[in-house]
Amino acid sequence: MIYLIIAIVLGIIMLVAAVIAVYNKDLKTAIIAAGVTSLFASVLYVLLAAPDVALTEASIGSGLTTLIFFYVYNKIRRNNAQE
Amino acid sequence: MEILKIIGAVITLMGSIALFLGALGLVRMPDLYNRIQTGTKASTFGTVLTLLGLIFIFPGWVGKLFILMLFVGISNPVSSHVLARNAYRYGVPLSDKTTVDRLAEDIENKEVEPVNNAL
Amino acid sequence: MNVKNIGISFVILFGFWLLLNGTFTTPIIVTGLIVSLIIPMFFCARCDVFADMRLTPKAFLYTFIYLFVFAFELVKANLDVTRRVISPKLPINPGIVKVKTKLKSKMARMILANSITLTPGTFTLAIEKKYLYIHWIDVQDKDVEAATKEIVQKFEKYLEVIYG
Amino acid sequence: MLRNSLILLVLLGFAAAIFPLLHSYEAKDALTGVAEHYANYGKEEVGAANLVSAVVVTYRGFDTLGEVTILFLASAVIGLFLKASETYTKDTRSVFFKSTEILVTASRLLVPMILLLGVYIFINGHLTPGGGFQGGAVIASAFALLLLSRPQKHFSHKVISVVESISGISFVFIGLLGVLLAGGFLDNHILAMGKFGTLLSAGAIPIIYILIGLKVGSELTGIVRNLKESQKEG
Amino acid sequence: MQLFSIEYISLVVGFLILLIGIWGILTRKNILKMVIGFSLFDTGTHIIIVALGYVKNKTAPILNQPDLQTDTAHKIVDPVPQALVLTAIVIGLGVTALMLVYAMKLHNEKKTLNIQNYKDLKW
Amino acid sequence: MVNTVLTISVVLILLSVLLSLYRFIKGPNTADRVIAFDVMTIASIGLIALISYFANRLIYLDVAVVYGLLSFIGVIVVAKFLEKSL
Repeated sequence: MIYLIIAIVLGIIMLVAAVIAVYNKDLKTAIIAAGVTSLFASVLYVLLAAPDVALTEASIGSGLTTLIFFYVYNKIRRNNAQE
Repeated sequence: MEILKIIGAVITLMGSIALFLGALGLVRMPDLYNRIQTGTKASTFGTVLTLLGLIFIFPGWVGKLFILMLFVGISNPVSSHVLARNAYRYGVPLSDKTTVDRLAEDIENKEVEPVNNAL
Repeated sequence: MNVKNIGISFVILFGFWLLLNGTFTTPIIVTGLIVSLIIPMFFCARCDVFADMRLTPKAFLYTFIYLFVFAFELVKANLDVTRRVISPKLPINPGIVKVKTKLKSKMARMILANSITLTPGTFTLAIEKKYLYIHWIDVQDKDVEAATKEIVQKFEKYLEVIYG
Repeated sequence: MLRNSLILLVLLGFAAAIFPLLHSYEAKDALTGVAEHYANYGKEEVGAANLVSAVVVTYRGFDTLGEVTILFLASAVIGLFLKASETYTKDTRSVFFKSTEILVTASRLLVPMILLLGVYIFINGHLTPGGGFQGGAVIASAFALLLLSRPQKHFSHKVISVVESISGISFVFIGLLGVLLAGGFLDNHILAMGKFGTLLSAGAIPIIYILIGLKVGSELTGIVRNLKESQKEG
Repeated sequence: MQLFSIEYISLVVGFLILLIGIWGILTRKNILKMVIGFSLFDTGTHIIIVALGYVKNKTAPILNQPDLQTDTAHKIVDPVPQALVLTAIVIGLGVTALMLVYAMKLHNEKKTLNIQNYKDLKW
Repeated sequence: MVNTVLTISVVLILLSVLLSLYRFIKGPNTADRVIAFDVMTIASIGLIALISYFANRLIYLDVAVVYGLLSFIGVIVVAKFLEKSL
């Protein structure tokens, strides 16, 4: 029963974050929202008895992907500022 | 043994209440710095308390739970400090209720490195 | 090569390894010894985080006292924040004050800043040489000396003994 | 308008393709087919407590080899792209600010711990969740933290590529040893099986995972480092 | 009815995230936004595959406790989808990084991220 | 008894995640959103620990350890990006 509540709440949060990631005008917010989606996907994997996948998603999906996104965005921003 | 478990459950409950209050503070406070005050730190305290309660319930899990508490306890104040400092330099405004701002005075007097606009 | 630093790092990392594994068989201990010796040798050879830690019995005693003082402050301050968050009028009086610290060691300064940050009500906004700029949710004293006495000194007197 | 309706059509096509999956979904009560075989005989055949590791490393070893190759290619192409753009105008003005003192100290304290955590994750890949890929990602995060806290620091490209090449070659070499000494490519019976559930068990899986961990860690570190270096110019 | 079980909810959520991701790829004009849509698409697919391997009231396929070592097939969830997703996530990172660096190169050449300004391949 | 109390804790943690989601949606600027993100990750650590209590598996805690570590790096990346010193 408690699993069901957790799954429903996590699903709502992930859907909201995904919509923000697609629709928000601000690119920084969109990147962070994509990070939130994978963060809660990782909790959902723990719930679905897949700790291996959860570990991978937590370390790669939310950690390194966000880092790479921000590096690239920073580079693009700096190129724009030089114009 | 049963009594230990009940103590642990109560500590966990207190931790989750602290987490909830932290999130409530996050919603209610007027500006970023006050949100950091209540939000991240009350929730750090709440998580540490939750993990402490689990130690009472499962004494065999003490190793990993202790490491988790240590990690949360070291890394979270650092991250909120870095975020607050960089947000200040980025120019996030303070709320109207602020009474005194010594940092702005010192930046004005050139005692502290000013906000850098090198870009 | 800072032998003291590598030694303390080795002890901490080995303890960390044992806590992570949770069992004490021979292969685990041997692997842990090797790994926790290699990592400080390569990544901590020139850093000095533990270099000015004191290893006297008094320092150990003060570490425990410090932990207790810190836990007490943590609980007390959290109750205070709870009161502020719940009350409908939001009684806050925020401001940024400047305090002074005597500590020189980097590690001690980090622990001091983290302790100030973790006790709700105050957090470290910036740290510049011997001054810390602190965001205080309920400003009581705008003066440097008085604020130092209020915020810093309860932690500083223990840290001064543990680190130089 | 036409464009939007076309997009909607594509989405509806996708929905129609996946809807039968949702509609006809039935909950299982037990494993069937190949999964049942893995569950029942994995313990004797491979000897790894973590069945996911057994599937990744031994039963489906070729998939892992292909994946490592793809990651290597991605990392190499990124290196190529960013290297080619280094001929752009170099800027001597430092755009990096010093990090706050607390972050530097904390990173000095935390980086060895994170590295140890990464090593723990890939050495215990056959017993607890985790393995080479996750451990490598954690190690790359540790180096990323180092680069974040000290932006001026320069990382040697040579060490990264040497570690990567050595671990990659050893990985293929162990796979070939499996062909010579045991049943096939990447067979883990080239070493003694050991007692089930201890650190020294499951034959060659710990060694393979150490190699994969070092390789993935150095590749991801290489990607992060290349991106970081590309920030320095212009 | 099995509608309210965690695997069914996860299936629906993964499916919706996948659709949102495709919608983002197809409608957004900014290249980085399209890459974000791709990464959402990835996440959704992974959730669907893992949810298909779940078996009700069973535990993770890691046999470190003695009670799991007998009659294993009736006590654990399916390990194969998990192994597939494990490799897929790492490849996803490599592909995303490649796409991002390519977007960076494109921006270096054309000084814009808007997809509508790239007219080279339009006919 | 213990189960009931811990169920209430889970519900409270979920509520706090929802509250920080509200701040995430509303937050006037990026730094507020990062704070909401931080609170979400910290709450998720507690959530994973409680899930591992309900599933009675120690190994799930490994996920929480990695989680705690990586949220730290994410926050620092965004902070340094805001300060334009990445």
